[in-house]
Amino acid sequence: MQSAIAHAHETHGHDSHGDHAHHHDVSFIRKYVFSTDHKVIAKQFMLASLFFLFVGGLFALLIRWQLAYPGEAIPLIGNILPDTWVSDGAVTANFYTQLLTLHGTVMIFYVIIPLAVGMFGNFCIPLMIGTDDMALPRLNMYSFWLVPPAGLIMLTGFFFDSGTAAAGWTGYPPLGPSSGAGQTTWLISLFLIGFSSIMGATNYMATILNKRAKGLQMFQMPLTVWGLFITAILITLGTPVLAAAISMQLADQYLHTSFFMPDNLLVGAPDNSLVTGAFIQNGNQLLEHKQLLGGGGQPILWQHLFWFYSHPAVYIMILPGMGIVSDVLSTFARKPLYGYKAMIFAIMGIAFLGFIVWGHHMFQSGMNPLLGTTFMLSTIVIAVPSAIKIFNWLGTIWRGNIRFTAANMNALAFIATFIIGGLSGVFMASAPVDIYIHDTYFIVAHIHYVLFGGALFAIFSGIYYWFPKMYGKMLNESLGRKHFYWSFVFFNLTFYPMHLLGVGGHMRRIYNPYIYEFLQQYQPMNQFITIAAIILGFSQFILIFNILWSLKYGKPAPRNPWQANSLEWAAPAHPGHGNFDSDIRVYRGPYEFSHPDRESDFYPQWEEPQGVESHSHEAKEHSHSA
Amino acid sequence: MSSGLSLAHEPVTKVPHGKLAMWIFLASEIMFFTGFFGAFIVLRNSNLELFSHSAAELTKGLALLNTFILIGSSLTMALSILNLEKGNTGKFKLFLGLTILCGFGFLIVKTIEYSTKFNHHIFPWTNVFFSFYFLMTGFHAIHVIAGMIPMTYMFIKAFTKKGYNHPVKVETLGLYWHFVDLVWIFLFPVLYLIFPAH
Amino acid sequence: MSGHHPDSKSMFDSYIKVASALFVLTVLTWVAALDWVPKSWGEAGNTLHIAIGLLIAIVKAYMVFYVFMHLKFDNKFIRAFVFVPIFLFFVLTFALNVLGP
Amino acid sequence: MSFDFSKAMEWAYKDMLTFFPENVSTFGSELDSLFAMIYYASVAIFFLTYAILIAFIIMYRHQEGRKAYYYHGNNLMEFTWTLLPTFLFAGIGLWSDDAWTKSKYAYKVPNPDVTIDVLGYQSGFGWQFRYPGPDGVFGKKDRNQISSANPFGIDSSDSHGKDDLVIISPGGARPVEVHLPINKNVLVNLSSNDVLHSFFLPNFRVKQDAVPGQWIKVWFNGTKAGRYEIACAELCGSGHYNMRGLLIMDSQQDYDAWLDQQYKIVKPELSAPVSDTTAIAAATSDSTTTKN
Repeated sequence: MQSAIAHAHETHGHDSHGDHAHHHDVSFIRKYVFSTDHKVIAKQFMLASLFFLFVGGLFALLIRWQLAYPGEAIPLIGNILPDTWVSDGAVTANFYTQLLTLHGTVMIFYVIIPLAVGMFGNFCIPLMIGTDDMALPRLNMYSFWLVPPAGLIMLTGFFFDSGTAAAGWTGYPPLGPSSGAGQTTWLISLFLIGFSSIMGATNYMATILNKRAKGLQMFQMPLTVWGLFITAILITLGTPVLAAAISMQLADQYLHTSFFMPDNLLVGAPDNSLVTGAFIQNGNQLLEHKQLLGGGGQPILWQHLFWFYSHPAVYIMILPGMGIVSDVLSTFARKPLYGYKAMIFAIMGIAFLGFIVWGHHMFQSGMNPLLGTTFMLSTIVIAVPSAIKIFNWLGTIWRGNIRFTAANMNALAFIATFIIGGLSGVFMASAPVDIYIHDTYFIVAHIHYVLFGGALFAIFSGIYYWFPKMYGKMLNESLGRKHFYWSFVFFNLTFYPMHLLGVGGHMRRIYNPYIYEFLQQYQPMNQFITIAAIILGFSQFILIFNILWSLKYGKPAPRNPWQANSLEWAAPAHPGHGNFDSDIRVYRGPYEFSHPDRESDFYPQWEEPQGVESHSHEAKEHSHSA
Repeated sequence: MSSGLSLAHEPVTKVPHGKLAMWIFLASEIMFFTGFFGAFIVLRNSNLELFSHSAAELTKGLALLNTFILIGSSLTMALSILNLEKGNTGKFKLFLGLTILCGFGFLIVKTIEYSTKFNHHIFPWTNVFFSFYFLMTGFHAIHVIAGMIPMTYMFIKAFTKKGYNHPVKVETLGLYWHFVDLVWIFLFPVLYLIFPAH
Repeated sequence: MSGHHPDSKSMFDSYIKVASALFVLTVLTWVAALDWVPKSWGEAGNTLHIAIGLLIAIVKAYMVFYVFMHLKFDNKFIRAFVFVPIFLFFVLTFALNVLGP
Repeated sequence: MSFDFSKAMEWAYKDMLTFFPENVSTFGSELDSLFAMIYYASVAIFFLTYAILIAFIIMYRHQEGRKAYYYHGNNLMEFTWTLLPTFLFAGIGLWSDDAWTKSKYAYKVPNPDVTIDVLGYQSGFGWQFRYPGPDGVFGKKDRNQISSANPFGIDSSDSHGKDDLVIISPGGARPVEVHLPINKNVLVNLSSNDVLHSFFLPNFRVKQDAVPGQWIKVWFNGTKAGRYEIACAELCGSGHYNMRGLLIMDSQQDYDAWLDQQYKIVKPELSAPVSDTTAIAAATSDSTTTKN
């Protein structure tokens, strides 16, 4: 697997220019499919991820339908789905666990990470640091082209007789390794997408460190770039641990090893003849021939390794969003970002702490309670940098001159939802409170407030903000606002009540909650959530329609439609290969809005200072002392 | 550059892109093996007896031989870079060839080691220790192979008319190769040696 | 092009020196792992074996990093790519080893 | 499909804290008040930040000719809003640590009044309980003797194990029913032989994963007689939703009477615990047909 890296070296340094020389007569395939242009790759990431967003959203709606109307046929599609998935048009218990597994996996690994990191990382980094392309363009291309096969492998599981992975997106052993071929495809797929992430992240870091435009200091980079830079560090250091854990689980499945299996486990023989669903029918007979495993392993070991990656992964998903929101807010409030350096240190703090708090996912897992105390304290500390960020965003719009574009509305929605998501996180950080709400819908509400309300609104904001630079066309603002209003309202109606369900004790990943007497009263509430979720799902078509409509009929975008300061707006309206049509030199930080000495309310990074040199110098000093 | 712009200037850090990316990738590789070593330590502590007498069954002599081979290959790799930087292509080819040879030697010894294990009915599923042994040495061997592929490419290229004159690329590959050696430096005592032979 | 390498003669010398040291240390690891600790030491003898084995490995790793991989000559910030993962290694193994109840 | 809008909207009029199921354990009230404390603090912070956010959005909305205030921030403010949350969260942390020690450190309950073993199991999806029997002592456990006939791995050579009372699911959709006395410290040794489960007693604020290969101690002290549900909170396969059990909290007398009665019923089988493997097979095959 290193050969990809090794080959990519060929593209570095001096001969990377070779590509540019003949970019006029490249074939269609080289230009749009196997392109090394970071902007094309960003669009490819966007396209792939929007497809997976659709798929993952569909899974979510099927799950919701089952929770609202258990046993009732799914409307429209219920009767055309194959028998392995549904019975009498209603989702089976086995298919339900597959759906919840794949919903989580697809949304995290194939939607949020590729959108936040793959798409914005690729599009924004070279443009915002004022360079022509990534440090290693060909490596960048490989990193995208691992995604489609990985995604296909992930989805093929559905067509196996035994179904796809059904051990939750966390794939906890022994359930994971003891299930069938679906788990294998799941593991392989994660391994590939993880490798793609590492290749991408390596490239981002090399690009940011090495290819900044003349005069651009690290502490003059926009927050988006900072967010992506720290994210790349998290990916490089976290993902390989997951890769190691995945290899071990694969070995447990196919080499019959027992890294995660204790002695005398009465669980399915690792020859894949057994899937969890088939257990019941074979009953006792199976129990007997199951004692095949070598033993000596520990199930909790997987959880440690998994969360050692997956907790930082939460920040992998949210940090780029935080960066995007900072830029969008500052631009549309026409005001410098409040506390630029404090924001960067907060991101660094979150990233560092992110590596030492993973145990808070495991308070009830049976690890040493003493370790629980340690992890609780470190987790609670992580709330501080998050609070700093919120206050700084509020400080940014304070005394601003706020323009309510669709991009800015989504950015404001990000703050609004992140406040709720952050506050609900404090409940779980407190280990004793977590005893009760762990594995309930409270957690589901929290993760969706952070990842849908947080990451996805930030991504929407970024799409509205950078679409003009991506395609050279403006998105339709009024459709954008409609999309925002529908999404925001129904997002809250979908996920806020889940907190209440959680407090009511409603477990997550439950096929039919109404088996339990104490949950029967919550069926009307589940129905309400489902209807809100369906509307939320369908609201996203406004975005899709807007993109398609604007590509054809949208107004041509000017070079700098938002009158923003950062370097990407110095590029032509629809930049080609090589990005810029003039040399870029950077004179100041990215947030010089409403400078008192200037007529216009923005002062681009690339604009040469005129008149008194000392003024801009002073401004720069000022921004640094913050 | 087509348009005469100077956007692609000297690397800011003065470290070439590929080499910088390789270091970042190696950081990531350290974390990959961290996962294995961490798991190894945990399961070792809960299965001390088992690990102790299982380790006694490994062939230490072959591992020692392999350690020498890898250290030697690291040296030849370093020397080949040094010679290419000096423009000494003949010696460059000699040392690169030796490095490849060492890689093959390592793999052959590894194969002998594995087949002895199989003959003694020791497989990855025999017990947790051997699971670790096969998985960790297996991944290490995959890394060796992955390093040898571009190395062979460079070696063959060096014999063409144009020759191969990219010292930075060889240096970058060298970083990787030394890292593979480094992993072995830890695998050797951890798997083979530090269990006293009771 | 990468940092301030000393001239190739002294590089050659240090390569040879390091490689010889690595060979010697490997033999030393081997010798240290022999059963020379009196049985009566019990657990302490075990720990001693592990400590010596790992210590030698760390010294070897240091030499490979600093000389073969040029950390000694290259831009200092590259050291972060080594030290940060090593720090995380300790975090992970520390936490993992207080696993069970 | 039916949808009663007014019923579905009931949540909107209710305070979050009213959703808790009734608490019937000693430490439960402390966990609940900790939740309430964080909740009130969160609500306060929520209203504060939202008030500021909305006020700023309205006050500083775009107006022609207005220029925003050129200001890069202020270190004193940064310092303040770093420190304030730190104190708040440190307070929560300290209080939490106390409650955590009390509820989770089972070894701090050295002399439990009742000790039982609990196993989650996947073939049929349910719970297995083991009481020490009339001699009040559990038989030794031996992992090597675990089999489907002897899920607890009771050591056949230990005489204490002969009278151990094992209660398994009665089969069909009926949940397993066990009794425990009120106002007694109950210690549960929790494990599993197949996959992870999580022993969840909503009314007792107890939740603990059952991990194969590990016996984890959980404790609680029920304060009110009644019939409470046992749930599984960790995905354990497609029948995960179906792991319902019933825990009946009795007075000591009723509990003793029940124990006696159970012992009489199960006694013929006690010499070889759960030797009737067909019972398990029947139980497991029945439970596939679940009521909705």
